[in-house]
Amino acid sequence: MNLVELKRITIISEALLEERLLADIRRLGARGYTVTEVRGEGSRGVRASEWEGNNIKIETIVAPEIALTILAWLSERYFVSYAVIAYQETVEVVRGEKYV
Amino acid sequence: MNLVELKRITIISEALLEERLLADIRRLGARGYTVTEVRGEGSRGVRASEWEGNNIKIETIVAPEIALTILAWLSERYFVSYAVIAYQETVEVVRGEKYV
Amino acid sequence: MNLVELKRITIISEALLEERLLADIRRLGARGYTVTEVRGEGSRGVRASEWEGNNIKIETIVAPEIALTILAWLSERYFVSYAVIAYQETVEVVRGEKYV
Amino acid sequence: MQSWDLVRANLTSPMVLAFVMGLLATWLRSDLRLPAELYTVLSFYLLFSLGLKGGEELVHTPFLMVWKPALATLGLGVTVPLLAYFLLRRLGKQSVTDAAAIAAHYGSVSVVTFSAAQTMLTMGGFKPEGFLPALVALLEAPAIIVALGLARLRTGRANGEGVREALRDLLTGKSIFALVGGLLIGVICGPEGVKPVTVFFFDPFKGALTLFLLELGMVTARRLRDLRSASRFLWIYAILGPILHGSVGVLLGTSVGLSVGGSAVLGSMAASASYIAAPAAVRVALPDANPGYYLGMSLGITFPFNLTLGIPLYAALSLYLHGGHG
Amino acid sequence: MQSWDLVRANLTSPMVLAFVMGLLATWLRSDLRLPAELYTVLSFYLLFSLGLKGGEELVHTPFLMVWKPALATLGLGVTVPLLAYFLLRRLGKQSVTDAAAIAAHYGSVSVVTFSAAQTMLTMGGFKPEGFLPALVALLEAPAIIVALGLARLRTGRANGEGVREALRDLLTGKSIFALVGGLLIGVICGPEGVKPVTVFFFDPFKGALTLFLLELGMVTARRLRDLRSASRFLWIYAILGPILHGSVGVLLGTSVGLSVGGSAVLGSMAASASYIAAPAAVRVALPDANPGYYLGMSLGITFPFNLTLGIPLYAALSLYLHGGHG
Amino acid sequence: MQSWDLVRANLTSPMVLAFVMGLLATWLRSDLRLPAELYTVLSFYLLFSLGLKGGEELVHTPFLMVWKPALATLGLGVTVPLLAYFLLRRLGKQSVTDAAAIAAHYGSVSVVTFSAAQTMLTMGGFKPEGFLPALVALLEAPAIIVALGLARLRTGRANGEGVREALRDLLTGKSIFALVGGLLIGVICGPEGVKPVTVFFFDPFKGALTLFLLELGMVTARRLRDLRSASRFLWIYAILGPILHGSVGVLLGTSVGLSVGGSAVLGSMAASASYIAAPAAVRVALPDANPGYYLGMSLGITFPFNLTLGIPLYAALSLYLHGGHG
Ligand SMILES: Nc1ncnc2c1ncn2[C@@H]1O[C@H](COP(=O)(O)O)[C@@H](O)[C@H]1O
Ligand SMILES: Nc1ncnc2c1ncn2[C@@H]1O[C@H](COP(=O)(O)O)[C@@H](O)[C@H]1O
Ligand SMILES: Nc1ncnc2c1ncn2[C@@H]1O[C@H](COP(=O)(O)O)[C@@H](O)[C@H]1O
Ligand code: NA
Ligand code: NA
Ligand code: NA
Repeated sequence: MNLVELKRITIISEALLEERLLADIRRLGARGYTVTEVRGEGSRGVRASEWEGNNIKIETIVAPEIALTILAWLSERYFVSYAVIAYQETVEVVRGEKYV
Repeated sequence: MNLVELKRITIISEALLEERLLADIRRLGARGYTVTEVRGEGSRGVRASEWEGNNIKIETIVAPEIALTILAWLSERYFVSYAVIAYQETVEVVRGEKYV
Repeated sequence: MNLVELKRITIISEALLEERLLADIRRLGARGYTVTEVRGEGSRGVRASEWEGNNIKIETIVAPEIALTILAWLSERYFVSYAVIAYQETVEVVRGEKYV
Repeated sequence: MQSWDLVRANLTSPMVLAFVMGLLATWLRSDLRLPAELYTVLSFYLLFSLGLKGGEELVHTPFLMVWKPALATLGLGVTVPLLAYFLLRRLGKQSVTDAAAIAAHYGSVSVVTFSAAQTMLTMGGFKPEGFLPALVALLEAPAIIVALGLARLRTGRANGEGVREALRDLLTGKSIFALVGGLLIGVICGPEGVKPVTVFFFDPFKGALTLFLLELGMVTARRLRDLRSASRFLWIYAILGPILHGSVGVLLGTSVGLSVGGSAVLGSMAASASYIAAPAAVRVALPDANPGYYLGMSLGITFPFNLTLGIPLYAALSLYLHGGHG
Repeated sequence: MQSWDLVRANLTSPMVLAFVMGLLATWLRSDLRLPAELYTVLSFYLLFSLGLKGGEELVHTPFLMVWKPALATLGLGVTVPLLAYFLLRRLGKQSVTDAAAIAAHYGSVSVVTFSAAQTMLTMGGFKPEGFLPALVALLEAPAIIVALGLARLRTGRANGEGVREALRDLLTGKSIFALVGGLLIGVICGPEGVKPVTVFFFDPFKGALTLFLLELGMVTARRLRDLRSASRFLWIYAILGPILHGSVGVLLGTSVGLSVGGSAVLGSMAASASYIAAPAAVRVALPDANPGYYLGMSLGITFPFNLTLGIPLYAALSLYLHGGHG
Repeated sequence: MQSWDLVRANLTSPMVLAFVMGLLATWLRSDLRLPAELYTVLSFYLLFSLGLKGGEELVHTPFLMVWKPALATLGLGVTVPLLAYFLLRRLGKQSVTDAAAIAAHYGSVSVVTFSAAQTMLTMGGFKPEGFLPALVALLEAPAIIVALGLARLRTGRANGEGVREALRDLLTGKSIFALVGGLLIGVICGPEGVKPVTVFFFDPFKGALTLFLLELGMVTARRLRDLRSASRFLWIYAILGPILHGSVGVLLGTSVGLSVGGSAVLGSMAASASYIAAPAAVRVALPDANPGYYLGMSLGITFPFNLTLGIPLYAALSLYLHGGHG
């Protein structure tokens, strides 16, 4: 078994942005992603849906360079107007080659 | 884009404690949180709800000092009587200033 | 309060495998686990359920040696035929002794 | 014999059979699952519908008919937990916290047992009084308050903060809220106002209860496992306790003038153990009590016992006390 | 007086009371929760059933009867957002983006307000024309398009890409899709074809609406908080706006020959503010507009106002304009 | 011509149109979504209700009338997968695992196709025998067992452990469990006992089926994409296969004395391909078979084909074999 060090990006955002965010991360090089329905509160707390706190969490495992590209894009494109938070971590992935 | 190193705390507990836990972490300095509905089993496995395994996962991103305060409080206040587990990790957050 | 460094394994797989995977990780030494319903897409994308993208995420906190055993077993047993991804991270767990 | 007929009718009703099917689904490890969301929706639906029906009937019930049964119900809510606590401490040698926790459950009421009793008695030809759902609302909270108070008196453990929180949560708790909300709407709207929504809230009630019992069967089967470590006394109390409390309920009901059906249903209420409101309150106020005991007993043993044999038993007793006739 | 009767009948209907119960559940911090999935299912059910019923009735409505009300509806969809935008800018001193965002909501339509109006008028003896759901489908989109267009004209901020995306999403949006899908199926199947499914889609409608309003009450209470930072003008507009738009709607409906009930429902549609289609479109096309304002106003104030006092008001006006008789 | 009438009636039924609406929702990229929980609840509801109805009718069906059709059904469960496997291997040049996997699906049965067939035949005036749901329960498992056995014989790949697990899961699988559970409850309660729950389980059935088909339409549209990489033979088999298997079913049904409706429904059952039980079993026992093929074929092509053209075709054949009359 080989473990490869990769980055896991986590994006938490209002549910409305899901399709857009997925399209963006795919375009920027992600080969897969996982979405979880979550709810939460933050500093802004605005949400354009009847259901307050109805968020999604997107996780994607990518190579470190791609991680930086994605985070930079998110920061520039979404952070001003939307309720979005994003961070990265290092993970050791089984058969990690296939995600690069 | 600037990435800031912060701590992400994860708390998994029986669903009943949600409101209390959120009030506590807010009081101790967290500026936001994200909740996911999960299910699980552990060493004790007791649960005071018809639906066994009906847990919640609370994630909050905070400064390292606050992380320690929160973990200490949880350990003292909840670990004896309730089904709770908690851990922290280091994450690199986009525009991390706003969570501190 | 004492924090213990342990490994958190995350497994994302088609929902069909849940029972099997849980039985396996328990047999290999995990003392608890948490399951989240998620959805996602990957490189293969095949899924033997009407509901495409209906996945589960299993998280388990274990000692480092056990983490390696589990990851090796997953890699050998499931990676060829099923839609599975797995990775590990280091986490600092409150009262971590009880998970070892 | 009439009470055997009731048992048989009971055991071959879709409701009880659906419950058994749920048990089997878990025991045979079927992958049949009904979503937790359905459980939430159905339990709200049942409570709200019950309240609505009760409220609508309460409108044209003279107050004189209601006040005695209401007092009797409050009496049950105080007596039963004291009785249970006493027996669990003396005969059962349980700790204060566990005894109080279990007493809270047996003093309070299970709405599904109530619904099943009401449905079965009606189907058996002994229609209970229409205002009974209002009594359910009265029976839910007092026992929990009494039991938590007891625990607080005897130990310092049920700490003030926890008890206060638990009580506040209790009175706005989802089951009381749904039931009382329905009741008030029923009272305000009256039979005429409620008519447009009867197709939705009244007609499918028995079917919805059947589906709910199926799901509850699956939940119950899983809960039974928690009793592994319980003493034999607790197993026994989970069956003899209900018979005792139920008999007190039937007696009291009969003595305040309720009909055969009404007394049997009041008995079933007294016999039943809460598994929604009480566990939530107890978990908060008495965190050291073992949930495996109180939930395992009330959901794993007492509920199925009442559903199958208990209700016909209380009906037979009520029939006997009323001189053998409806 | 007849309109007071309407108000009273309205305020004591299970629908309105369920909404109030939902508000209270949140305000009293009850732990009563209904799953978001129920909300999704019920809102689809209501829209689809409405469409189906409307489609079935449209089949035997002569085209001559429909075209004028249809034009009037389109007229409302263009006039109301322009009017609202103008007032919000001039009198309200709102920014271009906020004014356009709010105008989009008030120009569009709330399907639940529509359903409530239709149900209440029918129960009050003024059955509206059967084809009105088709008009709802016509009223949903135009105002949003007009308002986004306005914002684009006045600033560069509603950038082309966003607006285009929002419009594409709008026309295949879930509420239009469900309503128009139901309409088409109703038209194709006709009354005979639809008959086997009426037990499911028509009979429980009012009950399902009641349950939905209960859930919406909980959502509304949470939304009201978002208005804390809004100027007083917005609070006022959230009540006077609907009265103004509603009156225009009743007038227009009467003038194109709709019945008392039909005109009152068209008025309620005009008075209502969208909280499903509009927020989604506006969030995408005008991300800088404050959702706290547009959602807080439409869901937190205007919706409850219309549900309780607005609908009887438009009904009274319609009755007056029709010479006081049905 | 009578069979054209059936096709037309079929294509303009709310059920088929709702399915088409679901397809369109996905193809037009609407954001209409119905929660997966609804899908779970509805599929349980349909299976359980079918079983209950079948059980209730089975009570007063003489055993003599049932045993021949039951044997015929078991015969279909063995013959169809063998036939399908043979054709897929010889003409289709498929791998052993893929051929066995697909054969398992076509040999088993789709309960929704069955329900649709039963509903449509009843609406067309050819009420099928009431005990048919019992046959559905008989047809579900055997084909899967036969196909997995075949794969095990021909390769070592379907390893013993996997096959054994798959079989155990199969017999307690959710669809068999729900259907057989309903059947048994129906048999035990009988028509009288079931009566209180008919409002819930029988009356809304067609409407619930319509809603389920809408949701299934959305799922189907997504599944079709998986067939991109499939050979042309598989596309063709997904249409000609059902016609072949369906004809065998109609013939067999007619020869064992089923009515026009009954034979047509048995034909539809034979023609249908499982997409709940079979995929779960096959995925576990034959992990190397391509789910894109077996699910894409059964859900993406065969199901819509049967729903629209297949059922009328088998009905026409049945009518012809019965001498043109009901
Ligand atoms: N400090 C935090 N920790 C965890 N999740 C957060 C935090 N802050 C915000 N979030 C999540 O991000 C969403 C949007 O945050 P905001 O834009 O600050 O309203 C919230 O609804 C939360 O789910
Ligand atoms: N080792 C573990 N790894 C992941 N989750 C765990 C672990 N142990 C416990 N949990 C989660 O924490 C909850 C409470 O654990 P316990 O108090 O041990 O019953 C469980 O239901 C699981 O969801
Ligand atoms: N790069 C990735 N990042 C996050 N999740 C992934 C990634 N690749 C695959 N997944 C998840 O793993 C599941 C199976 O992946 P696959 O076997 O590649 O189809 C997907 O449905 C996703 O939920
Ligand atoms: Na009791
Ligand atoms: Na409007
Ligand atoms: Na078949």
